[in-house]
Amino acid sequence: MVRFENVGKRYGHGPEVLRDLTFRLTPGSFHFLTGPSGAGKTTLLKLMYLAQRPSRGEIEMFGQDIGKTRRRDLPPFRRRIGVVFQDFRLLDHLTALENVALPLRIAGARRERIEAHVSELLAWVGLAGQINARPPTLSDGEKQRVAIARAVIGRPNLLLADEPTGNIDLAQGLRILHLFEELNKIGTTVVIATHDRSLISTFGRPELRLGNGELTVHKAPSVIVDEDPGGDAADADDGRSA
Amino acid sequence: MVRFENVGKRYGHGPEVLRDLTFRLTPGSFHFLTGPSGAGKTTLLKLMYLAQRPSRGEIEMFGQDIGKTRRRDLPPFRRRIGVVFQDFRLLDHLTALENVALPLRIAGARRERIEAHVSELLAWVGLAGQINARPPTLSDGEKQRVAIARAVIGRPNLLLADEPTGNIDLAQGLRILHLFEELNKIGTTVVIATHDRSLISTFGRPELRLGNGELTVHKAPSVIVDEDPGGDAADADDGRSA
Amino acid sequence: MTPRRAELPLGGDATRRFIPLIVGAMVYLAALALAGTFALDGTVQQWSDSLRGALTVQLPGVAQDPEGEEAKARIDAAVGLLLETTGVLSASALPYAQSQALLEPWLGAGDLPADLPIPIIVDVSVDTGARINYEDLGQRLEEVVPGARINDNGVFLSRLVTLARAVQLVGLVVVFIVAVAAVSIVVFATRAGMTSHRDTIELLHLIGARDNYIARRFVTHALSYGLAGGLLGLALAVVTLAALALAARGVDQTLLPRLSLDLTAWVALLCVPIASALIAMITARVTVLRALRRLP
Amino acid sequence: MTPRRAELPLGGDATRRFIPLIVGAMVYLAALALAGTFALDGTVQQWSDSLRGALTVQLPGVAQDPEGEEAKARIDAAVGLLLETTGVLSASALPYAQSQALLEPWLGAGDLPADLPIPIIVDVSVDTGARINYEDLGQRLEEVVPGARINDNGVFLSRLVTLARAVQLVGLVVVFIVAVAAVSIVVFATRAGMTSHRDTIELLHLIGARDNYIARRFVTHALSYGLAGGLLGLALAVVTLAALALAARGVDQTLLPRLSLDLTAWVALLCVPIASALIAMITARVTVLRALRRLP
Ligand SMILES: Nc1ncnc2c1ncn2[C@@H]1O[C@H](COP(=O)(O)OP(=O)(O)OP(=O)(O)O)[C@@H](O)[C@H]1O
Ligand SMILES: Nc1ncnc2c1ncn2[C@@H]1O[C@H](COP(=O)(O)OP(=O)(O)OP(=O)(O)O)[C@@H](O)[C@H]1O
Ligand SMILES: [Mg+2]
Ligand SMILES: [Mg+2]
Repeated sequence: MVRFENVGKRYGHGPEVLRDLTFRLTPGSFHFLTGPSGAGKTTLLKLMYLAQRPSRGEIEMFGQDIGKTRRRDLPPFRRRIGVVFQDFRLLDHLTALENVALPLRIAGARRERIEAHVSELLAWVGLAGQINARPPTLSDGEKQRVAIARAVIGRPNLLLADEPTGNIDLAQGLRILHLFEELNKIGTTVVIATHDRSLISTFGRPELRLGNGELTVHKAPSVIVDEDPGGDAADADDGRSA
Repeated sequence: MVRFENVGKRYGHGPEVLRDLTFRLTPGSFHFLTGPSGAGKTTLLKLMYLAQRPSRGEIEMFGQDIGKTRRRDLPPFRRRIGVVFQDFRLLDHLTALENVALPLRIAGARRERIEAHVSELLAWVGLAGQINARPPTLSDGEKQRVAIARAVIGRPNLLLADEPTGNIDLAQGLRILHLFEELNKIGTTVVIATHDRSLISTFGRPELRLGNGELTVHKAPSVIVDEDPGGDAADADDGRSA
Repeated sequence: MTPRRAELPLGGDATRRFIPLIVGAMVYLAALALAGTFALDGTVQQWSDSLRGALTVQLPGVAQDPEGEEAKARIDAAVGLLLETTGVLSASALPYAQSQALLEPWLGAGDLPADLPIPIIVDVSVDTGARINYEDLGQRLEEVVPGARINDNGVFLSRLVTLARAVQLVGLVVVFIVAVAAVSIVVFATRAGMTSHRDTIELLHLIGARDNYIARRFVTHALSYGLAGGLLGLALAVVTLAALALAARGVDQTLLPRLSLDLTAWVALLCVPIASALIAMITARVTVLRALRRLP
Repeated sequence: MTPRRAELPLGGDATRRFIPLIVGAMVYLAALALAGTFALDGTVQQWSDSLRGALTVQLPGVAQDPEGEEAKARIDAAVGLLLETTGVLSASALPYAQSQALLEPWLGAGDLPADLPIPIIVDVSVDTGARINYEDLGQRLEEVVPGARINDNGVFLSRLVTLARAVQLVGLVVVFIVAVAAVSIVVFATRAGMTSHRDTIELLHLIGARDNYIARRFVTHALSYGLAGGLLGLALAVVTLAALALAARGVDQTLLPRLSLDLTAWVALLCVPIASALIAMITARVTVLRALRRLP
């Protein structure tokens, strides 16, 4: 699903934010990503959702070496990844429904199918009454839930969430995490960056911990930190990879 | 300092988000503002930092009826209020230092005085190494701390913070809250909207709780919820009001 | 110490490069149109002046007795008719010697044979405003003096004046349209600047900046590109006009516009970039302040 | 069911109102300049054609024997000299009857007295490209045939052609500058649109939209305002040209440009809005795709 090998990332001429990351995420795994502020959690997620290219090393997504993939072949990969951005990134001129429907629209789905599906999901995250509201008229917690709905609507193979519960209270946060677990059960690989220790302890999932640019794994049944970079990675491949 | 009387707020033709709020904040008080997502916390803060006008009722800030104040007389009031916005609102083209210096610059302070003062504060929030970094190159926790520094740099009479620790871990969150307490000790009135119950329990300050558009106070030695709107409000006035 | 950087980085990329260019183009076009209008003005004045004497009527001459009774009778009949016509201010025959002189280019100087019927030329001055029906007049003249002909040079010239005035009007329309376009561009650039810096503007407003403080940046920015574009456009226009003046050397004659501009015209041209700078500045200020007033 | 709304709401306020206006102004100016250039073209052609026969040399006539030996000698001397001059293509004297006819407007039809020295007219055709020194030629002619004069109508006309060509060149420069301004405007509008929707564009990119998908909105938007502005400008231009044609009625003569345009000119004018739409479209597409290529 995801394989990093000796990946390093620096911005411009700055210091390396991430150093020699080598790990694999097997399909259907569920991880928390933690680390102090500025440790590189968002940077790592950006590498995974193809918003940044690594400075060095090799990243394999869905069985394909991203470094060797041409720019115009990347969009199909991006469509298989759902992202909850730390700053939501909703489109202010579209309604909540239209925002959530966006990934389906870009993938060219039929409109009728979209509508029902999207409404249902918005109801699930507690926004049944705000289907036609625009983001500027939503509270931050509401925005965050719209962003979450948009990330999961396309049943992505990989779900990346950056601090998805930073603006909502614990009860609602748990509800969202249960939604992620449901997705995970039907095969989606999930990575959630968070500061919220109570969330981590409640769900008891393995934790990828970033610190000083390096990654350590805690309680990690489904992640393999690969000390031997030459190891066979085929077992980590997603059967559905294009 | 702050006095609300029968204040109601609705957006456009929507329902009333806030209903009949009547309360006073005495100078030098310290409150948490809580309530479920969408309860109106941000809306209440916006009324206080003069980004929204109430639909009805009367708001008095620094001893002056805001509803009767002309638009062009508002800027001096705004300069006495420090705000940590939920979405940071940093200027991407300015460095961290320049961002933090902005309130001083607008108030027309001398440049030399600004520099030293700002660098010191940035060091305090743990950003000594990122004084000349621009917001797009900062992690979200770092951005949040720049936003906090900008809110407190002018030693405001009133400090309003909207979820100021949503993107930083508990240790750093506590550090920030201690900074707020320091300011509070030298006279700043503080209101902090947050979901983080561990923060609230650690600091044991009174809690303004919003729900169904109404405000209730819990453990509130320094706030007076005024059941009798005709009550004398003079005692709540800030001595320094312009 | 870092240099003091602007809160509103308006000189960004697109504005810095394109707006002065566009404003320059507008100023160039306005300057050319103005110059054309001014150049025509001098000529039209000249034409109008010469129009007063340009209408001539030609009567058949009397061969052996060019200044006798017969010739006088013809002159009196024609002049009488002409003076009755509304729009005709005066009419009088040229002395014989002058009519003779008019033939010199054709027949050479020297004694003409006495049996040559030198035509009689009647000089008519008309009110340039009056719309005289020349065909009708010609017929009536033919009735009183058979063989009389109206020399329609004046008719031609009066129509030419109408046309030149129309061209001048088009020149002014062009100046007006260019001004409208320039204002639109400034409004658009200012709005675009405000849109792309809406977050910055809102923040500055929220932390207590006055409208004037925010508007000032937009205004100085507009002033600078208005002036830069204006000077660019004027420089181009001056080059073009100089080239035209060079090409026109030697053509400065009867019919064609004098292409050398007088002082007024040059002063007007110099005003164009100043006008563009002022227009840009004022437009930007109005646009920004109006938009800011929407904030609480 | 809500209607399908665009992800990129480009028709926002400022663009919707101002850009078509500005593009319209550009198209108007380009159309006028083009029309002027075309109108001049016809006239210049006419002038150039007439230039070939427009140079005439006038020799003093022989009074009693206009077609005798003496006249022949003068003609031969003058024609010989002319044919030796570089730039002169041909030279021949008009028959006596034709020279006589030329005087009719002045002297009326009818028998002229035999002792009138009707001048001899030599028709000269010159290479319009050659720069003939007419003063020098005049002096040399005077030497071989005393009293010979060059009719400098042709000189005047050839300078007029130079001037007209210069004006046409300015017309083309104007069209070019207007085109540059129009392209700048489109680039600026597109950039401004991209800046104010940078977040939207980045998001669309991140969730897997292709560059073409994003560019398409900008392209159709540019096409629409390019076309709208183009039609507006063309309509204005047609009205202006019609007004000018009205004013020019009756002036359509020898020297002045024919202001009625021919078919080619009309077709060219109709192409202007199409060109503006295409320019807008292509410029927008190039601008957007180039900017998008910077995203990973
Ligand atoms: N575009 C960039 N250019 C330069 N430096 C950057 C850029 N983005 C991030 N950084 C730096 O890289 C480091 C890691 O940033 P990142 O956003 O990945 O941290 P994070 O773990 O997500 O932190 P947080 O919990 O605060 O969101 C930070 O020190 C930050 O300043
Ligand atoms: N500009 C607006 N126009 C219309 N409705 C709005 C606007 N801003 C907020 N609302 C609505 O008002 C309600 C309260 O919003 P507010 O942002 O004050 O909530 P909050 O308590 O801050 O929530 P959160 O904890 O999620 O930030 C929400 O239901 C929201 O949809
Ligand atoms: Mg982060
Ligand atoms: Mg809020």
